[in-house]
Amino acid sequence: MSALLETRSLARNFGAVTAAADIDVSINAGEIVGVIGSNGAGKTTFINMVTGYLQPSSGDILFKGKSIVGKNPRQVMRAGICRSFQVAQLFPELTVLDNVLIAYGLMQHRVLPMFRPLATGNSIKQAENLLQEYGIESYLPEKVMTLPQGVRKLLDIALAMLREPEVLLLDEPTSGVAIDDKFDLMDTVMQAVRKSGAGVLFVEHDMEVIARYSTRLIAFYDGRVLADGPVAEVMDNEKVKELVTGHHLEIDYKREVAHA
Amino acid sequence: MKLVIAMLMDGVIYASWLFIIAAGLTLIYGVMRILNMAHGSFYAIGAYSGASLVGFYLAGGYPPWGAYLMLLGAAIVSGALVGILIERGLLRIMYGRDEVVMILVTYAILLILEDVIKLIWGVDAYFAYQPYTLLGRTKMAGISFANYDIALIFVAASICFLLWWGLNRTRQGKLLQAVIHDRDTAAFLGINVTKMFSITFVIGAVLGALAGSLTAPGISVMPGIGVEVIILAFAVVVIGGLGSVGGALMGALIVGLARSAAVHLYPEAELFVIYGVMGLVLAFRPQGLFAIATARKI
Amino acid sequence: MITSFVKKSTLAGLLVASAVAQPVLAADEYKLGLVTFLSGGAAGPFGVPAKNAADLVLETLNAGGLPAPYNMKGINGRTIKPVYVDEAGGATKQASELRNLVERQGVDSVVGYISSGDCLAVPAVAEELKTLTVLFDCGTPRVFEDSSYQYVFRTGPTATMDNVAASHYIKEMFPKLDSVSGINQNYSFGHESWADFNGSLNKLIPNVEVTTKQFPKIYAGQYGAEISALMVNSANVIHSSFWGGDMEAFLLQGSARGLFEDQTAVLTTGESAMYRLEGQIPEGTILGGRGPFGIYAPDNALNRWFREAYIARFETAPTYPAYKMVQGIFGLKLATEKAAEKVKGQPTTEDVVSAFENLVYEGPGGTVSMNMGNGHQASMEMVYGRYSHKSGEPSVTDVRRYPAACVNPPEGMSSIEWIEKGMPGAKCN
Amino acid sequence: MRNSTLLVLGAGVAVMAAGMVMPGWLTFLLTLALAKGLVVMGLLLLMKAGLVSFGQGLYYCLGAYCVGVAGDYLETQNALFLMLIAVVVCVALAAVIGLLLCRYRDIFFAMFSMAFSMILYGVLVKSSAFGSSDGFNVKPPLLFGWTPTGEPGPLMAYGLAVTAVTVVGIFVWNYLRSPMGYAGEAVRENEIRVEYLGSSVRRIIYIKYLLAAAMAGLGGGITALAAGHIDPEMAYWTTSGEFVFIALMGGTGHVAGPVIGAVLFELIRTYAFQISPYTWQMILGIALLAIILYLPKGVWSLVERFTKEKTS
Repeated sequence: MSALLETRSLARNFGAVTAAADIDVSINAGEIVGVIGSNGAGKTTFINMVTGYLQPSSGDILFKGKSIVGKNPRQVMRAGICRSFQVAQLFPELTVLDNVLIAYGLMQHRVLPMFRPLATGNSIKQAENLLQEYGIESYLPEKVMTLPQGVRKLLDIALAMLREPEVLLLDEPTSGVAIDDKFDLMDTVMQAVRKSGAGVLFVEHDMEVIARYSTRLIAFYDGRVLADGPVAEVMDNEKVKELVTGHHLEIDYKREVAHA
Repeated sequence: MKLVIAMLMDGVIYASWLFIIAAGLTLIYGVMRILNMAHGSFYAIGAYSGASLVGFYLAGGYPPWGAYLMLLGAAIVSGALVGILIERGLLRIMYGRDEVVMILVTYAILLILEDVIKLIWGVDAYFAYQPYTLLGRTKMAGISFANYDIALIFVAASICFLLWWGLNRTRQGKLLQAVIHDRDTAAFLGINVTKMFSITFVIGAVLGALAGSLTAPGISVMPGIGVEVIILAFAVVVIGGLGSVGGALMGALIVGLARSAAVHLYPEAELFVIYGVMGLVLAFRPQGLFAIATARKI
Repeated sequence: MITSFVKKSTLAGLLVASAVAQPVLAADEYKLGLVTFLSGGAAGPFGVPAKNAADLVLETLNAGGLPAPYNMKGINGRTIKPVYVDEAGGATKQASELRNLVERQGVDSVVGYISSGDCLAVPAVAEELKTLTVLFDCGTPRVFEDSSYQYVFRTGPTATMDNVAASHYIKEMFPKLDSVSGINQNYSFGHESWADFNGSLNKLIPNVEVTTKQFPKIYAGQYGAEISALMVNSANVIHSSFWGGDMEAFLLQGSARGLFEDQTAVLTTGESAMYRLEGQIPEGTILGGRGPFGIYAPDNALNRWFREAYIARFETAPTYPAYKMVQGIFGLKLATEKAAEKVKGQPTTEDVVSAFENLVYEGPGGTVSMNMGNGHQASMEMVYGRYSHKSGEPSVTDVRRYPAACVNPPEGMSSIEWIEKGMPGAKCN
Repeated sequence: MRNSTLLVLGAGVAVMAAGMVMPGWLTFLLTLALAKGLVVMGLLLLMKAGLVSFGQGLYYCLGAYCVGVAGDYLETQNALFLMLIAVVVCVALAAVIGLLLCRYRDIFFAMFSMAFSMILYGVLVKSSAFGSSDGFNVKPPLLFGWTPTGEPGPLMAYGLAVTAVTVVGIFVWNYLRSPMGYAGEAVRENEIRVEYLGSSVRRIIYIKYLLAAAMAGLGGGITALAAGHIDPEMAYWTTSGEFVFIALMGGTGHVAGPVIGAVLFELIRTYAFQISPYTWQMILGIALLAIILYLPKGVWSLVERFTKEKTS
């Protein structure tokens, strides 16, 4: 069976700098793949390439067996691959409600209507339901710029999930989130994801989070895939220990896996 | 040959003039992110104070070479005075507003200063042509050029060098570069950004006034001269890349040479050439030639 | 929503109410709207000299201190109260301001307009409001060639004669003329001036080569490249209709580079710089004054009075815009008083209009004949001379006077057509 | 929403009726102000998307010249027909220029749009057939040969302006509430998010640019018919700057902002002209500074403040 999303020898250079090289990764439906790697290892570059924000220098990206190289983010989105961002990409001067309404509005119409109002009884109800699902309905009238990081991240992911993607790429979902809130956030997200059955790839620095939620782990180093496999196996990989996680940072991941 | 020399000389002289005007504008934009329309007024104030001071001076029967010092002095005093007044009195309470709002603020200042100039100097023309004619002229390939204009090339080069040296070889300049690069981080690192703003604005205003006072000897100084140069200066800095002194130099050279080529080869195009060049540059380099990079992380 | 509208309309209502309130008029006052440039580049050379002249003449008129036939107090015995408006802002703005003058300020008539664009735009409004409007300075012949008006008069001659007379003058001064070049501002006045000059010169002296024609932007101030182009493409005569600061800057920059040492400039408005730049104008430069004004004005009682009074008050000699302003006010005064005499009382605007048509009168610049444009457009003689500073005082030599019939098209023919046909019917002596 | 539309219509009729009793100068001033208001409404759409055009004079002038030239060549004074031509031509030009401009943002968008309007200015100044910088006269408007007073006069143009502002106002009011309208704010706030929601930022900007051009062309057309004279000054950068000035003065928070801003601007300017012919620029400058300082969201925010106090 071919994978849902698959990259073949994907590479990207910025001038003389190689940001990614020879990346072969695949994601299947229902899988939750964690991605680790130090800063500059090529994780975000990878997500940017898959979603069409950056064009790869060489290599191929197959989604359901078809190449999606050369498509722009809009087309990739519509095909069924959505993403969240390391820094939540929202409309900061607008309220949470407006953010969601706009998201629905832009998503539902290819040609945006000019005469029909965006905010109707139905669309507001729809927005409220979405926010309820992510447990942030109390922030509805607030301006996004006043929200705590965690809520922004959740809203960002919620917007990514609007289109019910088949593949979801999460770029450091817990970065900037208070330590006490990270599991709550991840639980909420994973609940929504499992309901949809999407394949998930998530970049994360926090090993606890990785260990608790991922079903497979990929380690990036210097723009290449260092290791790819079951979580425990990758964590035990000597090279990963040396170059990515670092010996001194060893944690009791086995306990975390058990817990999950 | 005659034509080529004339074209080059005219282009470079015009470029020098443009650069002196544009340097202050681009410096202020780089540091403060204010596209200062009142720069035209600084130019006009410099021209008026230069012309009237030279008039006073020569009427007193002092040695004529001193008139050049008068031009310089008038520019520094009037530019610094107006610069401090406007920065302290008005801009300081406006910092942090949207860039477009700041353009309108400086437009309002321009409107006010235009009438203030009229109240101080009236509407009659002022002349200070003695410094212009005093230096004589030089013949190149059969065409005479005013030595004053040739001297302007060296003045522009000196200003360019001084700005480069000031920004790259002095402590204050390096701090200023830090502000240009990233205002927030610079403030976080303990650089007194407000003080930097004041210094920059005054330097910019003095440069604007200097452009005016150096131009005064060759023209008839009268109402409205400031408004005419703003758009020219804008075009130059946009072509060069907003906020870049090197860019302003390149922009001035491109506009100067293009304009002189048009005048000599196809005079009908004179009015379009500046906008044509601007359009062409922007079409291929949307941020101008030397844009200050602003990376966006997602 | 509803309350917002109530508030909004109350606010608007207040604004309207305060705007509608009109000042009370004194019965024996003649309110005269005066429109000239008070800001921008045309204020110094044109607007303010014209305003100064108006101030001087109106005060003297109100005191009854002028020689005959202008010795009646004010206009027809009514004290003149001037209302000044800045001409800046463009033609649409001026059309709007003319309405304000008439309907809000209640002026009896208007004298004004320097810019040709304004002179083309305001007549329609003047006609609609049935208000006597005297254009005093603008030059384009199109005003009465494109349309005809009842309430609009122009007491200043058109710019056509400046350039046709310049051709005549050059023909006389340069018997061996074989090339000309031109530098004119890139706007209507500049284009028309060059076209009239070049067109008429071609008819007078066939096969004159045009070495270069430059059209720099108006108010550009820097003419280095243009001067080089004029040097590279050297000609016997350089024609320029530059005015004000542009003309002065061109003179300064050109002289400093020796442009005028082997080429002679014809400056159609050069007279206005004679005193300001006396040391800087090259000997022999051909200067025009847009009519018999300034140094070219005839030696009559009105001119002597005007010159002396103007110099005494403003410490500088009056230039042509000042003369033309006086001429406009005089025409209006005379027509009004002539009409009053005819109807034996206060004349209506229509009475004044019919008295103004085809009026011939004397001003400080000599005879003004309203004999073009169905009696609404003045014609005058045109004068050229060459600058000389040999006596230590700025003066002109080789003065030639061209009668109005020599340098203006006959009634009913447009300037362009007239020049194209080789200036038929011109009566030069 | 239906109610408010009716209310706007009612206000339009009331303003139109007021034209019958107003002095002529005020009618004329309001006509020009409303025409400018139309241009600024278009600018408002762009400004909501974070784009400030310093070149709306391009379409303002083009619309006016379309009306003038078409009126002359086709020998018609039919206002509706001429205004339609103005709008169509402006949209057609915007369709070409917009393709290029929608790639630019911030000051570059402003300067590039200004460059285009200055090129039109240059072309017109060079065109002696159109009267060069002096421009030419335009015949007063008729409506299929009919005018309200029986003879052509300012009232007809006033009626056109009020109608146009009412219709366009209702459109813009609804537009700003539609997904397309909100998309503008979304673009201003975060283009990346808009793209990742599946919408094309360029297409959104492009459509707004076309709409703004149409409104500017309409405003220019009405100005030509009302003033009876057009010249290239309408494309000069100062005219475009004036529109931005009016937009900030009125406020971009509501569709009424541009109209109020334009009327206020014209009133301030004409009274400054009258009270102080020497220093009217200073008065204008001080008024602008005062508004930026004390009413950063424009004069409309005063109305909002009023109504909020009332309702709370």
